[in-house]
Amino acid sequence: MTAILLELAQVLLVAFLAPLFAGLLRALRTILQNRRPAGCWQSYRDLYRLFHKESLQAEGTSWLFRFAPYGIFGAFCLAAGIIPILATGLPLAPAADVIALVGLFALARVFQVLAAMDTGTPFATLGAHREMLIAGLAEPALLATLFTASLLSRSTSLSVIVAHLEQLHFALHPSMVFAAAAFFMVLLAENARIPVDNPATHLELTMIHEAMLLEYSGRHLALMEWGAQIKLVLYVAIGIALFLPWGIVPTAEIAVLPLTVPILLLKFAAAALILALVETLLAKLRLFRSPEFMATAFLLGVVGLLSFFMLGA
Amino acid sequence: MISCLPLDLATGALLLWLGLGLLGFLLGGWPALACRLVFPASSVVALLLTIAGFTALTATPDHLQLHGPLPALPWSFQIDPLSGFFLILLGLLAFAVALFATGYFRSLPGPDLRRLMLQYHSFLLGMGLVLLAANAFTFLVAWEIMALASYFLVVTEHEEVGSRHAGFLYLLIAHLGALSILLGFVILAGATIAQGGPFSAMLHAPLNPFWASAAFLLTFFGFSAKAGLLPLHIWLPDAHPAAPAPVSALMSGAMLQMAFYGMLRVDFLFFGKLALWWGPFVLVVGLATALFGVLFAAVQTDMKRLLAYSSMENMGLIMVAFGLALIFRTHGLNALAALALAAALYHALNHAFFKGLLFLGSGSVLHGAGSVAMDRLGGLIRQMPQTAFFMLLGTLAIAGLPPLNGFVSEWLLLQAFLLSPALPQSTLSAVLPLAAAGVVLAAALAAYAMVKFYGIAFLGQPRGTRYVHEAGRWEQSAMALLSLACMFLGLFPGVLLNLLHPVLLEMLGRGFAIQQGLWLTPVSAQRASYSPVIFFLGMAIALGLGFLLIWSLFGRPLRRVPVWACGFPVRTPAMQDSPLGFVQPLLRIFAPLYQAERQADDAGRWQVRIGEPVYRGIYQPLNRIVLWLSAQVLRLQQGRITLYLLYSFLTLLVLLAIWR
Amino acid sequence: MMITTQGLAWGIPLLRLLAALLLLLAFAMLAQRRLLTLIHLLAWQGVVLAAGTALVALLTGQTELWFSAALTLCLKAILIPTVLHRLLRRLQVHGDVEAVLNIPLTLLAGIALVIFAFSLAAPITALTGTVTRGMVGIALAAVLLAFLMMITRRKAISQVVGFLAIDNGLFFAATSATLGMPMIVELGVALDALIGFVILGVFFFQIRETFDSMDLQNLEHIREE
Amino acid sequence: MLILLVLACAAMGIPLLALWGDGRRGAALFIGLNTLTLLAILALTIQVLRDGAFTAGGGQFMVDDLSIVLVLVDGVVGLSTAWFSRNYMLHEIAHWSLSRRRVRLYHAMFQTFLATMLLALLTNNMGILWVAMEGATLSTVLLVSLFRTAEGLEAAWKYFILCGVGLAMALFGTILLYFAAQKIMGHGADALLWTHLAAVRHQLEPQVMAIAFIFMLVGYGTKIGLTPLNNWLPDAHASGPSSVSAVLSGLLLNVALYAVLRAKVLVDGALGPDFAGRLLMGFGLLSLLVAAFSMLRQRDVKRLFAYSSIEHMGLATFAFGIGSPLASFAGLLHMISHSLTKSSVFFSVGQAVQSVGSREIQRIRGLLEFSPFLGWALMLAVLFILGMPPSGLFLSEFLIITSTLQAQPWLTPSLLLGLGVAFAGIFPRLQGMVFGPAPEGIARQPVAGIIPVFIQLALVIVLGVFIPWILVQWMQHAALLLHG
Repeated sequence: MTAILLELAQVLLVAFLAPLFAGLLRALRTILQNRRPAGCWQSYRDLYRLFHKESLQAEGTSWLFRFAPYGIFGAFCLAAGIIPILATGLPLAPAADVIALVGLFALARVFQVLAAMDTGTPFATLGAHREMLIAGLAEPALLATLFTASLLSRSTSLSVIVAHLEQLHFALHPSMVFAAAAFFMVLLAENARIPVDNPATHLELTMIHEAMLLEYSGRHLALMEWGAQIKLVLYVAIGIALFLPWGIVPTAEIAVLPLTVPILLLKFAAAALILALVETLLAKLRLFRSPEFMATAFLLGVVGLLSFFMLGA
Repeated sequence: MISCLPLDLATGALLLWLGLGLLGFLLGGWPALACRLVFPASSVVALLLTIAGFTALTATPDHLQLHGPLPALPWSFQIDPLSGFFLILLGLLAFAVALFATGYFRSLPGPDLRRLMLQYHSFLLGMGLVLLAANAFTFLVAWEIMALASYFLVVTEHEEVGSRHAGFLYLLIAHLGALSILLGFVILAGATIAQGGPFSAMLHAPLNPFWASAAFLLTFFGFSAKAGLLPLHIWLPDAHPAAPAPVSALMSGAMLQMAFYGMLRVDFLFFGKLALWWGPFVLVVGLATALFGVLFAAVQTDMKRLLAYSSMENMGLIMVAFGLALIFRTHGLNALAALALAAALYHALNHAFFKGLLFLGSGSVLHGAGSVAMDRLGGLIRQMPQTAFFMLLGTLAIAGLPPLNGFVSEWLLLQAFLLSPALPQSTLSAVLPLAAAGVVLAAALAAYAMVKFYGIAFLGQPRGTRYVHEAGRWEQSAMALLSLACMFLGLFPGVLLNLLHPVLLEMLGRGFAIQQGLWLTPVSAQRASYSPVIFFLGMAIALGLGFLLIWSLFGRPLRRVPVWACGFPVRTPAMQDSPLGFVQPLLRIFAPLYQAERQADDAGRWQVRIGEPVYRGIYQPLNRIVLWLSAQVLRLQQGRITLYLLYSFLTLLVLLAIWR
Repeated sequence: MMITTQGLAWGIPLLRLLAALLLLLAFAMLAQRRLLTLIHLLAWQGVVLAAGTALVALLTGQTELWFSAALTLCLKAILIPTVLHRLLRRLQVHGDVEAVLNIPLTLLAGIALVIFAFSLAAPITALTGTVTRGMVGIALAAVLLAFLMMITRRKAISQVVGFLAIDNGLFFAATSATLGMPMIVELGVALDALIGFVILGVFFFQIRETFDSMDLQNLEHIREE
Repeated sequence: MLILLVLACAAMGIPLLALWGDGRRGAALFIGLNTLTLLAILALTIQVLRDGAFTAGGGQFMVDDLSIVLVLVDGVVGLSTAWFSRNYMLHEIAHWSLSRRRVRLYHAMFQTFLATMLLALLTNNMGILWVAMEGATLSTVLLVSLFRTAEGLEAAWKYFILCGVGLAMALFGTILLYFAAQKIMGHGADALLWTHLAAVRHQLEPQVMAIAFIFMLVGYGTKIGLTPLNNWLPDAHASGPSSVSAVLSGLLLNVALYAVLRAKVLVDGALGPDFAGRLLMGFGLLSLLVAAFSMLRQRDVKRLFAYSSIEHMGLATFAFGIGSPLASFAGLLHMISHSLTKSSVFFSVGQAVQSVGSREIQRIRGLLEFSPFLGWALMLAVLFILGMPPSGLFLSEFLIITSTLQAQPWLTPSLLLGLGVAFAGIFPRLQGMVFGPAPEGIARQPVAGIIPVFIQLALVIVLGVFIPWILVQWMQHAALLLHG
């Protein structure tokens, strides 16, 4: 019973704190760029406004166009239920291991891309195929890193991995270091961050993720944005779970939860800071540099795998 | 008595198919009647075959011998769990395809129809016989019948030079393949080959390493010629599109798997001891094929060609799993081998379903929109909604996305890969995860290719097709069935895995833990678990709740408006991505592989032509060499009689001199 | 075969002499440029052949050999040469036979052939009876020489002559080496030779009327390119 | 005495046809005679069935398990050729405006040829065998040059000279054989009787026998069409009437091979199996490869299939060279299936050529469109020739390859190379002829002419699916006989 409650709690927490994380990230970035931030709660305001706006459906678009936002949102909510963020061994966790999780993200992506192609506008399709390319190269890298972790812990179930990694005293295995680097690059790419994509751009020709949303408006757009924010949080959560797992407690012992949650929040804040730093320091790559970026990530992941076998850890 | 039921049932079904073929040939005069009568009947027969397959999984293996061409050379048949599984595959696919054909060939003129019916059913017959054959001779005859029948189906539109060329290439490679399979069998069967090389005599044939490897290579060559593995795939992308859609579905979904069946039987049952390098060899070939196939699938502009290349990719994945199974088997890790093998078999069945579905769908597109050239299609989802829906399911399935079936087999495969540390050989176990990464890359690119497939053809605005009409009842029912099958295999993997158990037992002496309930835990719940149903429900609930919530809170009717398109004033279909434009990044990244050359057509538009590197690299030089040789040989015929006399004279003298 | 001792005394050397003559004639044909002479030589070969057969008949006392000797004389020494002669005149084929290979080289090749033939036949002759010692070798040599002649000549008629010369060689082998083949076989062979010769005659006229020349170049059009 | 009856049936046709062999009457007579012959042959078969091999005519004639099979094939192919030649010649006569004399010549010579074939198979005397072969050559020379075209003349001339010389060599071989036989059996008529020779074959003088066999191989090999002695074959096949090409490929080559086999048995006795076996394997493989490669550039359809005949005879020769009972069996089966199939090929090709009016493969198109029967006849016949099941050729090739891999594993690759190249050479051309749109100006031919094709192909299928037990028995005995 408690487990199910915890499950729900985690999902809702992620869902409703995701905008906050996004807002925090944006605020930090503006501060780092010596501009005045609009405050952490801006994302909530945006969503609220969008939800109350009328949403339009472009002519000649099919049911896919309308279905996609909900589908994507649903997918991410499910993911939020599976990844051990607050605690390991949640009831939903066994339903999908890391591989299935990656599959889930892929599913969401495919729906987004199809929805974009449904509109049949030049920019949307442009964004669509760029997205597919980036994803196509990012996915192997992501799985390579996850494989490193699961080879280390002889399991592909994320919560088992976390539980196992927590046991290890010295967690910074060389393989995991490489994996962490690779994972970070993938995170940037998958969440349309600089240097691969720029979430704040207004120049269609350079867009990837934004280009696919051009035809959306009102609640649909809101869902899409929200979904993206959740996705970012989820990725960060996975990163935390894999590389700084301490403080994620087994479901059994919820008692310590009040202690761990603040740690968790700290971790997220730190992640936001790092992201903001990176986005400020790096410049966006040309589109055709991004494959090289991905390739580097992939290679790092592979090196991680190899070093696991070579160094036995 | 019960025990010999499946074989009787199967042979009976095959005979019925033959009869239906002849019936169709006779009824050719009344096309409408023939269509309505023969194809549904044939689908019923397919069901019989499926039942036979199911019973065969549990029944004891069973033999049947008929008097052959020579007393010592019988026609002999057998049925065992392995053939049972593939019979199920064949039967289910043939069932759906026949339903589809009922509607699809409605409008075919009599003479063509009668030919087609005969060849179609002899094709099915050939495949069935391949699965039932119990000695080398029967097997090869069945194999060639299968090849011939499918050849005739490939050249159905024999007015086009293209399809003739495709047919020739196909039959040539198939023939060479058959010859080398024959050689392999001869080596395996040894002296018993004179009795037709009974498979029972080949079981764990004692061979010295050299001959064992020779037999392995020969059979592998022969079967991969049919499976379309690199570099023998050359016929595949031409032959599959040339055939009518139902036939393409069968060729791609079932015939390729016959090759896989052959490999399984030979490599797992006939070889007592496997050489170390076989498994890695197969795995590498498979991986290369998968990547090559998907990269070329992505850049096709013809729906059926794209699907053909994607078949290559899927065969590649199956081969990877197969190779992995071989590796584990070689090191005596039969449990792990069972997992890999299960992945392979699972994927084989999946591929039969979703590839069949997609080929049938493209057939309805051909009928409905009059073309399968993607640069003339677009926005079909509006005029043919049902077809579009089924195709969407097929696309998601083949893209390996949860909770559909394609994902399950890939998941199993990756699980098997992650067990590689169990291998004693450290280098091998270190390299295998890289192969896993390669598999993932192939899968991701496959998603790319298939999204293109669906998006370009069914979404966006029409690129020039008018007067599109939806597929007929028969077609729709067939596609619905196949997509249901995809859903089922995706949601309830446990069912199939339990069915696979006897097959694995036969091949490896052990299966893996019986799956119960909604959970898929091939090794242990700790190790890895996946529950598609819960997965699906969870997503559905989240989706539904979200929808209800948002609708109730902010629900307002949508307003239909013209597309904004960033306020761009003009908007023509040509502004969407073209089939090649969609994959332009790939063209750019893998430029050396594609050898793409751009040239302006008479309308002044740029046309990009993709080269086939294997064809240029291997087949053309080979062709040149052979032709040169023949030119040299023909110099013997100079026309001068004195010269000819000189030949005889010298022959005589040389022989006499040698003898002395 | 029983052969009387005085027969051995003078008969065998005579047979050997005839064999040598045959070989000599074969060489002469190989060396000969003019068609007419070629035909004469062929006729002489026929005579020698007949003589040889008759001699063997005399020595071994087989009556049917007398018959075949007579047959040979009529056919090979008289009938065929005369017909060829007539054909030659009828078809106005005259002038020399231009050889592919020049004569001295041809002769050298011929000598090499003879040596080869003898060395080949040596083991056989070693185990033959006294009578036919060496005959096989000579017959073989004659055959090969005639073959060589066919190869080196460029006119249809000369090839026919070569063909007939081969036939002579064979016939010599049949009679002198094996002291006569079974009668039916001899008859059959003779019959075939006759028919073949008739057909040749027909051919000449056809070739003549189609190409109005007896040169072999006209018969070298069918070829692979 | 049935042997003599068979020969009489065949022989009496010659004068009859020479007298009344023109017009429809001639054709009918021709068919009738061959029907008669076939009946006689069937009677003979039954007798052999009843009391095995036997000799007749004072041992001069002989029929055993080896010859009876080929005799049967001769009868069948002879009859179907006669049937085919009826319609075929009607058209040719009109086309070349052949005189009545010429038609009589055609029929008479054809009958002579068939008769000599039977004689060659049924005689027990190696000398008579030679005579029969020579007779066959002479008769077919006239058939090849039947149309008196420049091409025909040239082909016939080459055929005549090359085979004449070849057979001369064979005669020399025969003489040497007799020479060797004399030593044991003394001087006399029966020193050339095969049965007698076979009885004493172990005592025959090895050196003589070796030379004799070489001469016979070169001689009869010229007629089998073994490379490099095969140069007459494509020309003769191409320029003669298709009916003649059919029997050349279907019967003549077989009988020539038969002669070599008879000689092989004897020489094997004298020298052991290796000597002859190696020669046959070498020649067979060479012919197979050279012919296969020659097909890749053919423009003339009849030449194409002439080369294919060389290829198949090469394969059969190779099989006999291996020498194991299984291989010899396969070779025999291959001979039979080949002569049935190849004659069918030439029938259909003949009709196609008549319809289109050209032998160029390029010009022959769309047979399926303008005459489905013809198209399918050609398609099936050629597929069978390519060794596709369920034809007897598939079975024989299966057996040949298997026995090769057991006896001479290192030769199998070249064997497969040959088969593959042959496929690549023939098949695309077949497609071009059968498929596609039909050209203009087609002279449709009556379907009746190619009925025999389907009958013969049915027989070939029988050979591939279920061979009658008696045939199997005969061929097995023959194989053992050849094995010595």
